[in-house]
Amino acid sequence: MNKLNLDQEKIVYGRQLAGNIARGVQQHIDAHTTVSVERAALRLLGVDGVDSAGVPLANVVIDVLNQAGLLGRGALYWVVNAVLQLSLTPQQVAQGVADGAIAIARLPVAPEQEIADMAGNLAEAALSRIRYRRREREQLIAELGKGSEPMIYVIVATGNVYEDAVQAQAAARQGADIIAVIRTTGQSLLDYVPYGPTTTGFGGTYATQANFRILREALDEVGQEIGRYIYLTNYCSGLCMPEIAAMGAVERLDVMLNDSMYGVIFRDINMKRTFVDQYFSRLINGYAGIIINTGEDNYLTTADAVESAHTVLASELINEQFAFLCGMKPDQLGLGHAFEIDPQVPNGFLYELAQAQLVREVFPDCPIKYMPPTKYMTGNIFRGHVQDTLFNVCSVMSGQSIHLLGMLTEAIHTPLIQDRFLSIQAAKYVFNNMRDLAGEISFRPDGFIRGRAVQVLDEAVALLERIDEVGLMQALANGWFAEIKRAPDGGKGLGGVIRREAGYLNPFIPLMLQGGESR
Amino acid sequence: MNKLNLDQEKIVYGRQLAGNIARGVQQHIDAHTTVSVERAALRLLGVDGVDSAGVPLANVVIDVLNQAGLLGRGALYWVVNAVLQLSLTPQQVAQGVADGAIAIARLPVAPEQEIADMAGNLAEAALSRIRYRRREREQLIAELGKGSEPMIYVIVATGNVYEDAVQAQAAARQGADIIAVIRTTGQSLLDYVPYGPTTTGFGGTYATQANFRILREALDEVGQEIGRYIYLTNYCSGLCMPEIAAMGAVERLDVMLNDSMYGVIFRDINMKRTFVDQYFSRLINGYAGIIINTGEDNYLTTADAVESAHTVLASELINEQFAFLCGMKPDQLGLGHAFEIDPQVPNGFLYELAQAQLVREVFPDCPIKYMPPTKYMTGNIFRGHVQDTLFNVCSVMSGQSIHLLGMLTEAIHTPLIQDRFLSIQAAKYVFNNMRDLAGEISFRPDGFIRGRAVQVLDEAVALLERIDEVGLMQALANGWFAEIKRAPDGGKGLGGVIRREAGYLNPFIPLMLQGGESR
Amino acid sequence: MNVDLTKILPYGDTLGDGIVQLSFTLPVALSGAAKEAARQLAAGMGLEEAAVVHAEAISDRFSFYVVYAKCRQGVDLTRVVVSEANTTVLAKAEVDEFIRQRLGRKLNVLGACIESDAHTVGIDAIMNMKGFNGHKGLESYHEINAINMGAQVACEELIRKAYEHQADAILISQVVTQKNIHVTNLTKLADMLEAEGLRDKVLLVVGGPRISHELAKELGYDAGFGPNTYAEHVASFLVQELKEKLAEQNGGPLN
Amino acid sequence: MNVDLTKILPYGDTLGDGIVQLSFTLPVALSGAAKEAARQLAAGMGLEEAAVVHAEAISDRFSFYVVYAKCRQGVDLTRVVVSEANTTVLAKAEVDEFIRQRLGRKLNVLGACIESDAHTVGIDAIMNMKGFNGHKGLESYHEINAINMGAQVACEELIRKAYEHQADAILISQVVTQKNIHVTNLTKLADMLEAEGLRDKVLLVVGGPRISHELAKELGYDAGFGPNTYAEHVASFLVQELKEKLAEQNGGPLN
Ligand code: B12
Ligand code: B12
Ligand SMILES: Cc1ncc(COP(=O)(O)O)c(C=O)c1O
Ligand SMILES: Cc1ncc(COP(=O)(O)O)c(C=O)c1O
Repeated sequence: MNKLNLDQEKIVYGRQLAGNIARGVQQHIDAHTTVSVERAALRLLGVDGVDSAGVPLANVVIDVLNQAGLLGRGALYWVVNAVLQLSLTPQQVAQGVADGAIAIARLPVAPEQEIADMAGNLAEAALSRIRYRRREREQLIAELGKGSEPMIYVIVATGNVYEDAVQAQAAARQGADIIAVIRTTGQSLLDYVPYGPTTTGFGGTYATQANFRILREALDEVGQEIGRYIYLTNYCSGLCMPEIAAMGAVERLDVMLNDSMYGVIFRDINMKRTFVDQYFSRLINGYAGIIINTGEDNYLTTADAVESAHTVLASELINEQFAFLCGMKPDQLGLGHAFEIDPQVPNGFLYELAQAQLVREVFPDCPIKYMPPTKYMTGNIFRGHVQDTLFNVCSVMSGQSIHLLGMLTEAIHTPLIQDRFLSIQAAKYVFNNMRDLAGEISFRPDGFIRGRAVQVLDEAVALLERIDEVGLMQALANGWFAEIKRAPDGGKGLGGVIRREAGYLNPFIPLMLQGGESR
Repeated sequence: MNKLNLDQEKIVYGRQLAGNIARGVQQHIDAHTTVSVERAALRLLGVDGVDSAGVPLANVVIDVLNQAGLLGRGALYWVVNAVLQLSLTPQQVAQGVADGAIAIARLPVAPEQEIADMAGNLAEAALSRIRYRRREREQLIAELGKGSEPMIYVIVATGNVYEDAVQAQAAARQGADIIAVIRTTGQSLLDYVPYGPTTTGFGGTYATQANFRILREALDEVGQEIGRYIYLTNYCSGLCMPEIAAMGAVERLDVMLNDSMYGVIFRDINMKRTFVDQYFSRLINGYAGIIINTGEDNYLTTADAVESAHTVLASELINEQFAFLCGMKPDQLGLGHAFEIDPQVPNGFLYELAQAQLVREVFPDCPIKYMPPTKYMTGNIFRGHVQDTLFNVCSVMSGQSIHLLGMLTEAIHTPLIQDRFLSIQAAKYVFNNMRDLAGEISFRPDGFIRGRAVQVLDEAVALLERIDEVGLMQALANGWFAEIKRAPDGGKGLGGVIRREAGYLNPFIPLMLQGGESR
Repeated sequence: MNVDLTKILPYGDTLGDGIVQLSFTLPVALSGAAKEAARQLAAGMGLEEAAVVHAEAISDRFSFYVVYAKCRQGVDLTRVVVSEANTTVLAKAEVDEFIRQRLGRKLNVLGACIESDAHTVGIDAIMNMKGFNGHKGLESYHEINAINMGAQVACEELIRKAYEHQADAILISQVVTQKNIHVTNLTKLADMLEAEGLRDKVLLVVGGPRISHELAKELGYDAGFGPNTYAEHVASFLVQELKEKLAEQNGGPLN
Repeated sequence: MNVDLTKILPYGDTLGDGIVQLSFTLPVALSGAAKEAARQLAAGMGLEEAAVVHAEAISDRFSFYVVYAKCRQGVDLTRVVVSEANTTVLAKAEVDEFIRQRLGRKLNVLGACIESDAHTVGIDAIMNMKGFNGHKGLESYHEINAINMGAQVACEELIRKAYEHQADAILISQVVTQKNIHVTNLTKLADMLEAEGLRDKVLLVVGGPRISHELAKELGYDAGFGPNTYAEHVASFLVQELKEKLAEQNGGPLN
């Protein structure tokens, strides 16, 4: 695995800088909560369903508390108090609030310790459910096995959960190892999570708990049939990151798109909001044994892949540190990486290979999320299939582990069943045909590939130095990632950020920091 | 170029064996002529056209001489005698023979030396025409340049020479460097060369002198337009190899499919015939500065590419020695090589790469004819395009020079214009994208690739030892190449082999052995 | 090769052969009957000599086909009418000159990806300084005041901004087209502008990889631009339309 | 997913969407009009919402198109009749047993690639000992006398051999199909056998990658076999036909 002979001290130094940067933001995180974090905590306690107007009960309760200015103590403080006062379940409390039967803010308040104890018990019970699902995954994998690396990751995106299930099963039968159910355009900006099975998405299907369940069942079924555990992926980003993490943990998703900054940069979500949300969502993902996928690949859709390669590496190091602060382990970090160099660039493949090898060596224990060409794909599906083939070649040559399949129709539509079929077939052919190529070749010590890798590492560390100086929020304001500028107080969702008060109650945080591994 | 660290002495030893083997056959060659050799000699003297029944005049004359049992002295002896006796040109003599006006066998015979002198003069004049075309090619290349390596070689095969010309020009404009006009099925077994422009081939177009000229003009025209000399290829094999060589030399073809054994193995042409024919045809091709393509790639359509890899190398070494005996230079030898491993074979690419690198190192000065997958192509054109892509990758990774493009529709039809377009586009993308990859990588000294190359070399040398023992004709009879057995006296065309008599006259042979380079 | 322009047919390797390639999936298991059904589907398209050259199981419920066939019904190219926004592409200087001369003030151009669409690369390519493929964007035009609102802009917000900046032109980008979401979004905006009485006061232009001028017109837009559009195309269209508008206002052609 | 078998439509990502992919070349330069012509060509096939998703110049005289469109005319799968040579595939032992029992002598089977065709891999796969993909060839059948004449066998020569060996069955391979050369060759052979009065005395079978049973029947052959045929398919067909023949000769079914 050590082909580039990188300066290990430089890597250590880069990590230190990234650690400083993340800890700088962590102060803000530790001082705040958000409506979505609080809704997620309720969901973890089992609050589910919608009111008569279709508003999720979690939203109803949090809106009531927020309007009353009570969220600074944490929603659990109030809800658990109601549980104690009324001898109801959290779900019954939420229902009561929605019905107008319970005036949650005006109930008598139990002694602090009593509330905390009860909250702790409820949280522990909730977490034991998540640990159960985690062990279930581990057992199924032990029993059935899973795909061999590079694991083949495909998307389904029909917009209809039932059609998605059909396609997901077909894909697994063809050889896919990981199925991502793409989310409808626009959901990330909704400040609530839609409810129930859905059939009307655009470019993807709504992420709802019912949809997660339907797809989990479909994949468990096909996994048994073909004797391979199939991973299920969804999107844990946008204004509801923490809630989606909660839903995913309970429904045994295996992979979540979950970045510390993607929503800020690509969805214009307020950064103060996202930083707090990403923390709680990653605590959950980490605890549930879910692999997260970060979003650096997206930077290269707006910035140039050759010029901005170092921004990807710098961001990966920051994302890693944020994840470590949530107790995540390296093997849960699918860091975003992409094959986005203009196909006209002479020796473009050498640049790609250098970058792919570089991330493998800087993050030897992380399953890089290795992303295909998208930006330079065109309506010429035949040429596109060739671009995807070189991507497949680069993956196997650099020993990647999570391999998102490119689709020949990338520039046209979300994948048709035959697009996915052809792409899986192509990838399997390449992987089998070149299986041990990586072990056969080495790179010229004074060659282009090594030189390029060293250059990108140097530039990334230099960028981290600059970010460390100004702080991450200012770096985002400067447009240092993806060439997109975001103001610290701009974007959507800032209203949902609440300063924690003394006595803020959220037992999930300390409990989850202990880790969800089998004890 | 030296990545495999091969045992150079073993290679030298293999060449010695191949030399012995070729010289063994050369005794037979030097003792015989064939109807086609004699017709070719006439054609070189300018005999052209057909009689009223459409039979080529060269055939008419040779048939007359052969029926009279006179060919043992060489056709030129009789025709030049007629030239002297009647003060006619060779063409006029032939015409007279066809008309019945000249009884060539019954003319008075001039003194031997006089005939030989006149024949020598006529031959020298004919060869000066060929040298002129050769210099013309050299000048055009000096002026316009030619494609960079790997040179992109595509076929046109509409069956209609005018349509071929349109497609050939379109291909050159897209980036093809070499255009091969595939020959109609069945022509190789005709014991005459059809005449005039033709529009009715099946799976290819008749090789005729007029067709050669039409295509040469079309390619010269487009070459001027795009500023790149475009090579023209045709098929110099079958029962009329020598004649086609003569036609190609005069019409300035640049590349000829021209193997010492292909006709024997794949067309069931008698081996005694083919060995003599290939000699004279290669003398011409060598003299005209034409690159020949040998046919070892075909072996892997009937035999298995993994098991029989060494037969390809052994045959290449033999083909090389036969070519040297005709005065050809290494840079004229496009030795046949193919990417024909079953795509299901794990690490198939490593086998292919080992073989591709092996031939580059055993024949460092030869422009290997690097052939795409054909046998394992299917009607799945998308998968086929991927197979071709790995082939393109292997080519650029092993530094090939003449690169026959694979077509995604290989298993379906001769190429449509869009097939060729897509394939050229794909190859150019891969070559540009991976341009300097070969220089960046080296192979593990104790790895699979090197081990496989050494094994193939060892097996090839062992096979050459066995062939050296039994002789090449017996080896063919044993089915040691392509798993096809051919008896020394079986197959088509044996009747056209004639033992040379004392005084056999063919001034072309000694003259051409002097070489056609600019003096 | 003499091509009959009144009856253009696909070309495989011989003029007039009509060869086309098709591929599709059938929602049934692979079988002899399914393969024959695939052939009949192609035949049902009026294609002749349809040959199913490949048939493969995708799963036990789907099968994939590759077909080659011959199309006999040509198209009369001499009668094809292409609907394109405008023909003369002006140089940047000409555009600026025109605005300076005739309008006497900067042209206010507002751009956005509306509603759920967050694909800004296209509108950025048209509007931002940097432009695309070496073609500078509208921001680089001296006489254009280009305001790019970016991604996922609600129609309401866009209209507010249009009032605020007295927009002369509104440029919309729509990239996501699944289930015709772009049609829904574009119709919504057109209706809202109409309702606000703004529609006649602005030039309304839409672009995106699946947008054609024809579609734009159908949806009530002044122009539509597809792939490979650059700022100069849009700018040229805007000033040429403006010219006509000004001419109408003055009751006759201006120059 | 409830598929209506009486109206099977192509499936893209939603049941009934009818999506098909097409590609073809037009023998004209790329232009807006040519692109529109490409769309109209697809529309002329009865396809709806035809979108030309890619248009590219091949040269100044040719242009290439990729189209996606929706097919609305389905096929009634329940009414599709497949023409296939025979259905029951017998084991080698059964075949041998039958010949031994009913014929009482070896079955003489002659095979060849006729006329200009030199592609022997297919006929070898059927006839030679080694077979194909692990399926042994006819040579390996104890009760079959398999004579493989190889490549480019003239019809005259084949007929001579048929007399010589008293062939019960003749197997022909035809791989090259350009300009329908296979039809020409196959017709020639059938006519010659007819003229010789041999046609009724032999079972005449043809195979190749583009051969269907339907085409074979049309050309007067007893059966046709396409891709993925193995020796057992042919052998089974031969003995089953033989059974019927013998039955006819004896005026009734034999067992
Ligand atoms: C980059 C990209 C993204 C980036 C966008 C980043 C950004 N800030 O723009 C990210 C990663 C965020 C993204 C996300 C998604 N994407 Co996206 N994305 C792409 C991608 C790879 C390239 C698009 C692009 O930038 N093209 C380059 C620009 C320059 O081209 P263009 O937009 O066509 O613009 C040109 C012309 O069309 C025209 N033009 C465009 N707009 C305008 C406007 C005017 C006024 C004028 C005059 C001209 C004009 O001029 C431009 C220059 O010539 C395409 C696939 C592809 N290769 O096309 C998918 C693609 C567009 N995305 C797709 C989808 C589905 C999504 C998601 C919905 C997926 C999901 N559920 O998560 C999300 C959600 C986004 C959302 N809410 O809209 C689909 C759309 C399918 C469809 N036909 O409906 C595509 C085709 C991929 C696919 N095959 O699935 N995406
Ligand atoms: C190998 C090969 C060759 C070899 C043949 C060696 C040999 N001894 O057979 C060589 C290199 C010599 C060759 C030459 C040519 N070839 Co070639 N060749 C091929 C290739 C790559 C593979 C064919 C093959 O072996 N398939 C494997 C066998 C097992 O499959 P099969 O034949 O389909 O057989 C199966 C079934 O069809 C069936 N079957 C076949 N025959 C029979 C008979 C009976 C009785 C039964 C029951 C079943 C049966 O059972 C078999 C097993 O399942 C194909 C492309 C491809 N990938 O298909 C081109 C191809 C067939 N060749 C082609 C051409 C044009 C030629 C040439 C004419 C080119 C030229 N002008 O030089 C020459 C001339 C040959 C000639 N005179 O016929 C074209 C035909 C185009 C067309 N549709 O008309 C093809 C498709 C390539 C292309 N795209 O251009 N070729
Ligand atoms: C980290 C991450 N989150 C989310 C998404 C999806 O976008 P959305 O938030 O609109 O669902 C992406 C893009 O593919 C991503 O990379
Ligand atoms: C050396 C050689 N000669 C000739 C041919 C073509 O065959 P034919 O002799 O039938 O033209 C080939 C096959 O492609 C070949 O490799």
